[in-house]
Amino acid sequence: MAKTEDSEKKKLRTSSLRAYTMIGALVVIWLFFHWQTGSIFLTPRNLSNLMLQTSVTGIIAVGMLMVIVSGNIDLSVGSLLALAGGTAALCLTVLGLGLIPSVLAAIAVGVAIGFFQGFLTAYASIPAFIVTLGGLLAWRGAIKGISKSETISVSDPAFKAIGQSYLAPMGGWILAVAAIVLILFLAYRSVQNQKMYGEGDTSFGSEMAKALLPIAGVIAFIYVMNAYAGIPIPVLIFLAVAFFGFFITNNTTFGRYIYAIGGNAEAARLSGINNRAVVMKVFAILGAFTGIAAVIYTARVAAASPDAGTLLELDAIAACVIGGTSLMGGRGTVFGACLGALIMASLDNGMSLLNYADFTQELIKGTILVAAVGLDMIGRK
Amino acid sequence: MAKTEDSEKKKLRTSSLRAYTMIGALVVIWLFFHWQTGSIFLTPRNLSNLMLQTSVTGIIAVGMLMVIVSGNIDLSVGSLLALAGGTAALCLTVLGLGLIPSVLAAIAVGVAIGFFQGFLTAYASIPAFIVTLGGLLAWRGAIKGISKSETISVSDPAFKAIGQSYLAPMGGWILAVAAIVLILFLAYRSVQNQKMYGEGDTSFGSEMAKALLPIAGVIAFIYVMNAYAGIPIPVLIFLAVAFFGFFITNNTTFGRYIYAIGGNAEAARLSGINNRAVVMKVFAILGAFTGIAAVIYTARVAAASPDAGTLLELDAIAACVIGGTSLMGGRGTVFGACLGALIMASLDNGMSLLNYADFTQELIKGTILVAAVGLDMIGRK
Amino acid sequence: MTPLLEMKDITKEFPGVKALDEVNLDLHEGEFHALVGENGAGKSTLMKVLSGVYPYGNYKGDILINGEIQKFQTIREAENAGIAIIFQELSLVKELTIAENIFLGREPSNLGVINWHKMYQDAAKLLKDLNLDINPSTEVGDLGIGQQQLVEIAKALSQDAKLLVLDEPTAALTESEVETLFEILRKLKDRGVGMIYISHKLDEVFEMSDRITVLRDGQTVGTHHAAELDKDKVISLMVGREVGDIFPEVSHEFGEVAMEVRNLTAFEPDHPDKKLVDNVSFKVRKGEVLGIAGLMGAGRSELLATIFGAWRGNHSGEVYVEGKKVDIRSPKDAIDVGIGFVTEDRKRYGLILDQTILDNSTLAGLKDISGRFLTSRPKELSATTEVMEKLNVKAPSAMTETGTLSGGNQQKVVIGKWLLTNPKILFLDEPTRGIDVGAKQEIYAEINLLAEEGLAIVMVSSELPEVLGVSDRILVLHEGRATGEFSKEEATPENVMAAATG
Amino acid sequence: VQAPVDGGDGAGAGNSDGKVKIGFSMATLKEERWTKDKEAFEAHCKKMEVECVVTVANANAQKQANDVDNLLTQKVDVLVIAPHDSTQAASMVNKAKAQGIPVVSYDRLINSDKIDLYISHQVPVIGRVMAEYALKKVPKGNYVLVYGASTDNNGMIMKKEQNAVLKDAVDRGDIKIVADQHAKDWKPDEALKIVENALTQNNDKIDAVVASNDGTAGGAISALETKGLAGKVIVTGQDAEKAALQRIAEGKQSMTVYKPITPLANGAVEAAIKLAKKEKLESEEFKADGVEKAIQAILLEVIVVDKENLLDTVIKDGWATFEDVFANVPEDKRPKKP
Ligand SMILES: Nc1ncnc2c1ncn2[C@@H]1O[C@H](COP(=O)(O)OP(=O)(O)OP(=O)(O)O)[C@@H](O)[C@H]1O
Ligand SMILES: Nc1ncnc2c1ncn2[C@@H]1O[C@H](COP(=O)(O)OP(=O)(O)OP(=O)(O)O)[C@@H](O)[C@H]1O
Ligand SMILES: [Mg+2]
Ligand SMILES: [Mg+2]
Repeated sequence: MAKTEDSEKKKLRTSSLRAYTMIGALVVIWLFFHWQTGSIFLTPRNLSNLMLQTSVTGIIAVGMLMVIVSGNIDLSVGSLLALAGGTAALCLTVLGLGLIPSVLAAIAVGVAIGFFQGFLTAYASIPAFIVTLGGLLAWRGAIKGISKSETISVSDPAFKAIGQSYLAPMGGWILAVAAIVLILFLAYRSVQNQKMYGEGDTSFGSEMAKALLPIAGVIAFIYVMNAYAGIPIPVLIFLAVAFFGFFITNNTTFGRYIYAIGGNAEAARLSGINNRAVVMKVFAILGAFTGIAAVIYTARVAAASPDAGTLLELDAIAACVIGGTSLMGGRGTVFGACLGALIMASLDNGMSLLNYADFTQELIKGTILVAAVGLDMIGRK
Repeated sequence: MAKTEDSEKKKLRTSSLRAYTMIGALVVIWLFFHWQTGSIFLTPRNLSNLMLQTSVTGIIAVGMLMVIVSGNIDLSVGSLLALAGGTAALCLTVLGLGLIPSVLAAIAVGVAIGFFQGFLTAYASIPAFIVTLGGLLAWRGAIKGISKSETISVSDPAFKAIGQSYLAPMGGWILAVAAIVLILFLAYRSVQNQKMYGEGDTSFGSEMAKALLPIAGVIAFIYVMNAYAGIPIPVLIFLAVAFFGFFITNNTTFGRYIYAIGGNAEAARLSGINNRAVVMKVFAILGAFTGIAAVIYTARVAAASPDAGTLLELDAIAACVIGGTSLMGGRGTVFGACLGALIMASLDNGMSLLNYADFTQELIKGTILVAAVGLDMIGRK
Repeated sequence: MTPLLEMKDITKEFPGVKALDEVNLDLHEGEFHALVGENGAGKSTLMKVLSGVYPYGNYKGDILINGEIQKFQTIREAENAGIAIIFQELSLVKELTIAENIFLGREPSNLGVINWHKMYQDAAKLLKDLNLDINPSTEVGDLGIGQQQLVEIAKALSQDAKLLVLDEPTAALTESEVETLFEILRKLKDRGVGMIYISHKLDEVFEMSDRITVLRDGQTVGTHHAAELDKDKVISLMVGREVGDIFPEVSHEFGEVAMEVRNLTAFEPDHPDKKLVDNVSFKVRKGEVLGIAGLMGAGRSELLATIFGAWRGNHSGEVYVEGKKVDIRSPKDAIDVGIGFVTEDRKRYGLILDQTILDNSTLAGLKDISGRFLTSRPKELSATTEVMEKLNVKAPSAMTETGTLSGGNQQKVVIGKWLLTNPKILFLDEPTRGIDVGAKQEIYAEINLLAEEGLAIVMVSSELPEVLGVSDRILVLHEGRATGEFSKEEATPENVMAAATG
Repeated sequence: VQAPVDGGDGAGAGNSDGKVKIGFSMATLKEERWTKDKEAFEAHCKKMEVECVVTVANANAQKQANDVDNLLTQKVDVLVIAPHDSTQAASMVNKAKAQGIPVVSYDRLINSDKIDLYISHQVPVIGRVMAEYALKKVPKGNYVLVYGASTDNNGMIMKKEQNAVLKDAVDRGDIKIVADQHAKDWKPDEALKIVENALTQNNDKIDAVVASNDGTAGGAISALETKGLAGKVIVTGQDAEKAALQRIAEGKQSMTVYKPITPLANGAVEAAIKLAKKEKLESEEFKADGVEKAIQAILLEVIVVDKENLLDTVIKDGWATFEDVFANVPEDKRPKKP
């Protein structure tokens, strides 16, 4: 099966092309800022900040990716974030509930609204754009009404820790070991599988060699994070969400159905897929992620303000598109979406370090956004 | 050809179905507000205001419709409006140019940026979403930079008149006569054409009878507007833009190409259509309309502020979608887009008259948006 | 013995159309049952009723499997009852790989986690059975239409169904592929699988069938043992009248050279060094029908697309129209010099499915029909009705959406679109794919008529009898190179096939 | 043609029922204080037995113009405008005046000499006191300025004033402005990122953060907290939001600018009634930049609130309760409840 192996690689190559260009763009952006900021940008401390500043958008981008791949869109995430964050804060302060119930309440709000919007989209056939545009207005109105437009400050230290604390370096290394074991196990299982299904010519060694790059990545990441203060908890949550999203989209039947529905809804239906149920669940997943992001957001600023998260939907969608997601549905990767979120956060962080005037920041961000995707299009030709 | 005639009517019927549901929704909304506001809503004065409040979004919605039908989207209109409005104000105040050059400058900015964004979308194949998301950031940054984030006030009375004055009642009636003559002429030509191309069984009388409804509409409209102060100039411009858009989409080869490209870009290309040129021009048209809307916007408030038009893109897109435009491209009418804009403005106007709290307004607007389209979907099943 | 399947008095209406009117059909284990009829007779609709696309309650009548009444609400339920179907309209997800498409909805998985290795392995086996030498991890969007059809077949075969429905599975296949398919079907038959087979290729029908059911205008004309029938009888049952020789016997008067192509070479867009068309030259005269034969992937479509200015990859070569060198950079240029191009995949490249016949028909020639800037509904309508009558398009009116037409009628709309550009040279790429005999005959007659009117016609076809029957001259391509040119007299199935296989 | 002047029934003392009808066009309810404005305004209208109609424009000048049109349609007798955009609001004033309706500019100055009254805590003063407070506490050191939204005129006014106050010290080299950026839409998380990045940039050597309101101050303090710097760095604010007062009690935030809302709202209502009835006002002349002629104004004091005077200001006024303000301070560390 050498041939299969070969063109599997080729397939990997073309589909990863965009990811490579984007990694290239990221490296260029990073080096440029490092040079311009007088070697501050690439210090562990700033990288830690950068990851922290990526996490909220990143978490939502992962969920948004699935929604977009399924051929839909969600404009309500910003407002939903405010509502879910407000819910958590109210549970903690006014209702006096504990940490866990409050966090769960925020996620429950996200899931419930996700299901609701998904239901309207999938079963009532109202275009997602309209449903979630309505949501953008309504959930913002709801949180303003509930909170009387007041910012609710949160003082519970355990809750604030979700946004503001770090995993002790030791914990980081334990995680690293766990991740490496997982990578090796997957590589081993892949070899086993190939043996079992008769593709025996992949040697154990070559498969292990392929695992080296991710292992090096894990070690470098933990090393850098620990060089400052350990992995920030929001980043840890972001990584968990990204891993979950990656697993769902790549290794589950549910994930395949998302792509199939986005690619050709009729064909998916004719293959016996229950399109509506899948779409509804995808919205619910995004809702859950938004709830998680809301908790982090609220914990980070130690307050839930009713205007939290405005324009977040555009950031999340942009992250997906920069990462190669097609707005027509059917195409896109979690890795790309995360990369897109990181690129956007890098621009914000770098320009803020350089203390650029805000109009310059907007001009540059707009230009780079277009240029990055533009270069990528040229590269693909 | 009685048969063709028949099913032409049928086809017309199904395609107008959405328009009818939406007109129904509009009537319900109007009656409800009239009842709730203690008979203020349907007074000539408020209807005049309502039309005035529809005009800016309406003008942009007409251009947005074409962009969406061609399978694209434009998120930058809000920022572009601020930039074009700022340009006009600067031309008037700082550069001391006259009225006409300033207005033309605003439109020129719109057209130039429209061409530019259209070029990037069509020729560099960068998704319109990204190009115009970049624009959303960049043009806002540009006007902030140019104006140093300050609001530029305009005192030129002629310029302000564009946004604030009314056509004398006599002018309204002259227009009405012109419109009626046009309608009758079209009806006459339609009969002539049908005779010439061998479909002789449509009588002159029946064709004229069909013209009665629009004629009645024209008279009622002018009557109501004149009962207050005459047609507001912005409304006049909006009507002209809508008519232009209607004509383009229905009666020109260019319009047909827009629908063809949105319906099946590959088939359109193979039919000899220069997709790229058409798409670029469509963006330029939207740019021109945005320039016009910017002039009106600036003239109405007699000042250009750098935060003018935020979220306008969502309003314009929502107007199109409420009016039955498919975001996948290929489907939508100018009439529907205008109706959508009117529905949204009616909600804002009515709830503002009712003195609803802002969060209630958002909740209700969101709900009605979804409900209106939802009912329509059920109606179509 | 109870039959495997009985469909009793099936009636199905669409708004304004009674697609099926008390149709009956039965099928036994191990039987190969052909379903034939004109375009729009209701064959596909009947099979959609069977497979749960139109759920129970949406049609009248009963479906019995092994004597038990079935009430399918979803496609999945029909699948569970052992029914697998290959839809006429390709229903694959272009963004997914071959393997993903084959197993879509039925992935080998454990608690929702996919076993990729097993999936690709099984897919590779299925493709091997079909003699298809492509990697299962290729994206379906990268495949030609023929290969896509084979994937669709693999998808149905993978279900191990006891009842297999094949709705025009061979429309885009070459003869050797059809042979492979039939080998497999014979094996299935031996295993007791019942098959319903829809095709417009009557030779195939007779090669395989035990019984044949003929539909006309939504009604069952009759079910007969294949042995009781012959081709002419089937045709007259389908069409309701006697149909003579389907290929017109005319010899054309040739005029001067309408188009000459010299040294045309075209490269694949993604692999700038791979030649899809390799140094091809030919001439076609006014009033002449030039057939282009070859196997799938021979580069015939690319040849036409390149001349027409529609090829995205690199290319070189010269094109002369009426003796003058022309520089064609886009389809628009091609249309301007008088070339029309009836493309092969009508859904992808030919039609805007949610627009009307009128909108589609006038699209390419819009500026000639109605004027440079303004459109004129009446002019367009008269042009469209004229061409609809000429090609005998069966549709309620010119305002019918093309998406609701039967395949054959859709094809005619595409041809009509190009006739309305008043071309001097007309390219036809697989012009009769999926079209019934009656309509085929009409299209052949039309080709003939156009040639007599002085058009130069270049026709690509994978159906050998068609190329031999219609062409005045035949050019054969093999892997992008011209490997033979035969006049009508010289051409035999044997020497054309020999040239096509290199 | 201009809009008709059908002011006859609008101006003067009241509608058919003789009750004065006040229209109050607000720009936003986004910050907590504006909710208080609205409540106080409505409460006082009720007390004075006048009708009032309040609209909120969601920080959108176009919507505010529409709101004013709609208020005029409802035939209010007097218009109170808290403008989103001071310059754009001038056209609203023109429109109202053309119909004979008097206009009060509420809290934020409308750049028009046609207004009948300007009642306000002055925005420029607010900007100034923040910077002065910081300068007093930290005469030498590294400053971070977190401005409000660059699209918000008031944010821009405060920015100008803050820089004017700090200019000398900057020129002398006593203080160094290490970062000055706008928090987009006044969002706390934007402020958080700005301060995070500034800390990184300067290796935690930051002595003062001049934040233009309490929301952004909160964001800034979150950033300081993770570095254990909350309380060590001077942080200013504005609005005396509950959360900010709590932070002041805890010692994390240094000050906030308290603008007593009740006098403002009450004063506006009473002045509006007088204007509607064409009675004389007690006000002073005021000349502002950007307005040609002097206008009538009632200017209210703003109060700097810090840990020292919490009890004597906000709590004494009943703006916030003792329990709320000291909620996060352990019982034994609280001052005595008055
Ligand atoms: N979704 C639909 N809506 C309306 N009419 C339809 C629809 N699907 C099919 N029809 C009509 O039903 C009739 C039968 O169509 P069907 O597709 O079953 O024909 P067919 O026998 O398969 O033809 P072909 O050989 O061209 O595939 C046709 O008149 C067709 O126009
Ligand atoms: N869009 C595409 N992307 C990549 N490869 C393609 C594409 N279209 C066609 N090909 C490849 O180009 C080659 C020739 O195409 P094609 O099959 O259309 O040739 P053909 O001679 O016209 O055959 P036929 O018309 O019978 O299918 C094939 O190998 C096919 O897989
Ligand atoms: Mg069929
Ligand atoms: Mg081909």
